[in-house]
Amino acid sequence: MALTTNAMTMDRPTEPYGKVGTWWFLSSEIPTFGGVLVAYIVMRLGGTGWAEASQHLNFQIALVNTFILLTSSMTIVQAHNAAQEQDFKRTANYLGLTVVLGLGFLGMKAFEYATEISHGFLPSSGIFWSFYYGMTGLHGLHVVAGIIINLVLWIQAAKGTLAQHSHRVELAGLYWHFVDIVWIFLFPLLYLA
Amino acid sequence: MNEIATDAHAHSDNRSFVSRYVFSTDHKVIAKQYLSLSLFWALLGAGSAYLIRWQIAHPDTEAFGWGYIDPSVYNQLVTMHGTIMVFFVAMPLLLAAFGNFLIPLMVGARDMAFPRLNMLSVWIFALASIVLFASFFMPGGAAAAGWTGYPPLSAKNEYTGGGYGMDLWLLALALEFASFLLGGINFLTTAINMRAPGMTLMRLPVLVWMQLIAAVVFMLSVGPTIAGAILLLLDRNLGTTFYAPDGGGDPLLWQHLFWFFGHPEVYVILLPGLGITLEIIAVFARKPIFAYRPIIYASIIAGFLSFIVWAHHQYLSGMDPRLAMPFSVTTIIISVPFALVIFSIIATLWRSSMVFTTPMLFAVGTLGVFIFGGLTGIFNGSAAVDIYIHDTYFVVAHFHYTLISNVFFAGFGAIYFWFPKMFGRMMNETLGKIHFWLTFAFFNLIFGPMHLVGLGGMMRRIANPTQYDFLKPVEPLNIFITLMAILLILAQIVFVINFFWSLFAGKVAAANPWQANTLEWTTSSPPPHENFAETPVVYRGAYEYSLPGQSEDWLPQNLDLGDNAKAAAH
Amino acid sequence: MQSWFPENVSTYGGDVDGIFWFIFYIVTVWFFITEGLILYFVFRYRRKPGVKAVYAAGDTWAQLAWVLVPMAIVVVLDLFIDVRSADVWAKVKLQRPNTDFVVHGIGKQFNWEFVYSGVDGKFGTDDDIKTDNELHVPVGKPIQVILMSKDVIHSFFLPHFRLKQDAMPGRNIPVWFEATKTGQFEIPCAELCGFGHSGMKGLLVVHTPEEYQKWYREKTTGSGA
Amino acid sequence: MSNAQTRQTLLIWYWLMALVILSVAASYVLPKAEALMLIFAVALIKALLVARNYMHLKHESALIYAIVLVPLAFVIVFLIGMIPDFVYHPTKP
Repeated sequence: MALTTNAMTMDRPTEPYGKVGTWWFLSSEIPTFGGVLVAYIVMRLGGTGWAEASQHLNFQIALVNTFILLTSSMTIVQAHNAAQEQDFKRTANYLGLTVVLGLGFLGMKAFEYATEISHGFLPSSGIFWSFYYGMTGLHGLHVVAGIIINLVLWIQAAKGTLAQHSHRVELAGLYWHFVDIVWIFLFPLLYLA
Repeated sequence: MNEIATDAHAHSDNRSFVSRYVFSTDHKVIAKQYLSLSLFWALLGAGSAYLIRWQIAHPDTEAFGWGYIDPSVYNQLVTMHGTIMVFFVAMPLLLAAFGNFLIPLMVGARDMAFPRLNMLSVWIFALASIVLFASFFMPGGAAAAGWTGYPPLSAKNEYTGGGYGMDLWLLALALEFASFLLGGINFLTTAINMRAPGMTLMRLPVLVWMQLIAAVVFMLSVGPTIAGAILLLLDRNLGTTFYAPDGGGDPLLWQHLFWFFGHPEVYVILLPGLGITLEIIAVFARKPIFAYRPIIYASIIAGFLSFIVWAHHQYLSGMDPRLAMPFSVTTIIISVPFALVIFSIIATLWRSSMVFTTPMLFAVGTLGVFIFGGLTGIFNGSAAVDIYIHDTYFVVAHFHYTLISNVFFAGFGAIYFWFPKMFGRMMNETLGKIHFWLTFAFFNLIFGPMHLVGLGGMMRRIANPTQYDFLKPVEPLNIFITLMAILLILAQIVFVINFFWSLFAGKVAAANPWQANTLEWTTSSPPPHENFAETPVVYRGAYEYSLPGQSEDWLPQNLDLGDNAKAAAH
Repeated sequence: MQSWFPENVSTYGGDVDGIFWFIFYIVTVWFFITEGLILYFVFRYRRKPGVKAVYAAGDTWAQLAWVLVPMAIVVVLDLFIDVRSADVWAKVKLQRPNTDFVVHGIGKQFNWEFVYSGVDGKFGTDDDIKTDNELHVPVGKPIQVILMSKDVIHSFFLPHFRLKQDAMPGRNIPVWFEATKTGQFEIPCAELCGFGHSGMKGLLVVHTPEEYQKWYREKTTGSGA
Repeated sequence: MSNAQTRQTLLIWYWLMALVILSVAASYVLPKAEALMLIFAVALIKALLVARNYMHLKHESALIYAIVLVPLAFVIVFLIGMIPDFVYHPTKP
């Protein structure tokens, strides 16, 4: 009994496991994208012809995609807000909206790839295009994974089974925001610079 | 949730065979799955080592039990030997098997934080194993670009003569890394958030700390290599030019992406090995680990430093030569925290009361061998000496001394030490001691002379040293080393016999056969499904051996002595 | 033990060997101190009936000094090694002497191709001299080799000169050496470059200046004819 | 309270949208170098907004901060180590 002093529990963090685990996962994702971004930056700074190649990208599509992804970040926060209030109907709606926005992003991206390929810009067309397809492809895979997660949660919310583990919305949100942040840097690096 | 858990305890375990042994979420079963996979791979790794050594000693003759070794097959063997030993033996054995088994037991948790994630990670690893195994049978054979897979050699099939073997190799690595990422998340969350009451960070067994640091180092370093592997796959299959200089890429990019992880990886393997050594030495020296806190701080510092030394693998790669100096300084400075750890272990032995059981022999063996490996590392770290010894057998001998000390010696020590806890039976001591002395002798007879071969200038990965006049003086050594290597492999038969015999017929183990303090020994051998009948409460650090004023020379972490004694044992 | 190295025939080879031996003596002392202590403790402090181990957890500065002081010595020696090896590294890799003797060394699967600029002193012209796997140089003159690669990474290794440098496709990497002795020396490849890696062997022929001039004239007239 | 949260979420969203427009406008109006500086500063601000508000970093403990900041520090170390080889490369023809 006398042992339940401060010293006994002192340095055990109070965060839920899931949240800490998700953050650890993101911490390993940071160097993954960081490594490629760093490679892109240094090779672009030391290379030639990158800016000209980037002129061929469709800047409008990317701009719309930026708006889409930022908005989807907002909607998943709203889903989390709703889940905290145990309003699972609203949670489902916002999650559904997030999924739709994510699919919209992928659709636009697919259209963008198609136009570029039809103009003859393939992954093999040079180092800029290698990085363009490599980085957006890697990011796109993360978007796909995020959509699947959000979709599962949406189904659970719609079926009403989300109530026991509503914190999962927050975890999915953390991942989704991370994917969003990656895009926040990819957009200027590829399209604006 | 709690109700279900206590229910499972009250009644007999009624899970089906499949959910108990195959798709199990129990960290102990998962640990055994990792253990068996890594031992399986160790067989293949040893087989490849035998063929490599045969070819070096008797080039272009028929290897006993195999036949003629084609030069391209030789390159595949070299590549797969490195890949298997580092990624499919050392990591699953030291990290996954013992980390999984011991972290929850040592911190007093019922299981990992995310048991299903844990199961996923072992099955991803199994998938990686299948992919890597399948790569042997691809047309053109397995990957043949060295375990470092430097492009352009690895980027185009026409350079190696290989085919899908290389793609599968990359895929297997990516899957393996994904598996260990999930494992790492589990380790970290479990050890930080699921500690039993009273188990403060500074009361954690040092092995848990080492596993934690290793997991952090792994998770924060592996990303660039995963990305690099994906880029290499794209280069190979979609025609991108990340590593192709004629398309604006740069082969050096891969080396940076790879070694940014590749060097920390060394510490990922090394730290758990040191942790195991420390655990075993404390128990059998009957003495607290000398300088517990400084050891942990030093290991954390070493973990950090390991991120800023990666380019020492690239001194001669065409990297900017000015970079070699700062990286040489950081590389040699990393010896400082390890010096502290080593000195502390030696200080632990001072005025101790040592019992030389098999695990203790292996632990002291690790220490002795690792010191040698650490000291030869200074030569490699010095950029100037590296000009001559880079890519020679001196380097090969060095990293076998550091890594094998941790995989072979610490790994075997851990198996002998925790075997009773894992399987409920003791291993045979006589066979164990024979195994140790044979292993220790042959190991040193292989890799000691190998340094001299390296000083003679013999390059790594050459299939036929007899083609070179300047290597004539080392030929007798090569033949001797090969003979010793074969004997070392044969000596492991003693272990295999001991392992399987003990598994079924060994002496039944008590809960705490070694009279050790840490929490895993407070539960039965083997522990029940949820580890502890009730959550243990921790009153002290893990190494209160030979505490003055106690009648016993050990004091379990969870033993309540009452208030007065608590003040004494801080 | 000196005999384990191949004979040194370059101007800076002695420095590389010197730093090796410098480190060798330091680590040998450490080796005997640490392993000796372990051996001594192993025999001295075995379990004896009635003798308990000493409870020393290293939690006071007085105790910690036993590991901190040796550690401080390690730091000092490390820095010492760093400084000395930086000097040698700079001598071999950074401070390349000016020389008019420049050769291109081009690695390809699986041999070395060496290109001399010929009479006009320019590379890429018709009078370039190309040799396969043979590098001819005069003794006592700084030689600069610019390493290139046509396919994969190779490594230009001169064991007798204590020189090694990777040839990286897409980069032209200069290295230098100066022979102190005439003779024939092997040029192995030290970086895995494919199934023929082991047989990728060139020959470095160090001539006296007169012999070299003779060889060079034969080559120039030979290529002109 | 729920309204306050929603309002806050939307407010951040407005800011994000505005910042995107700002950086796009900058790329048209400003000279190249200044535009790039502004664009990357804005990207950083956007990332911070998302991380601090949407990912609740501003309410998190030191542990979570460490989990995020340490890998970022290593990425910067990686960048520094790569610059001499790829940005200044005297060995490239």
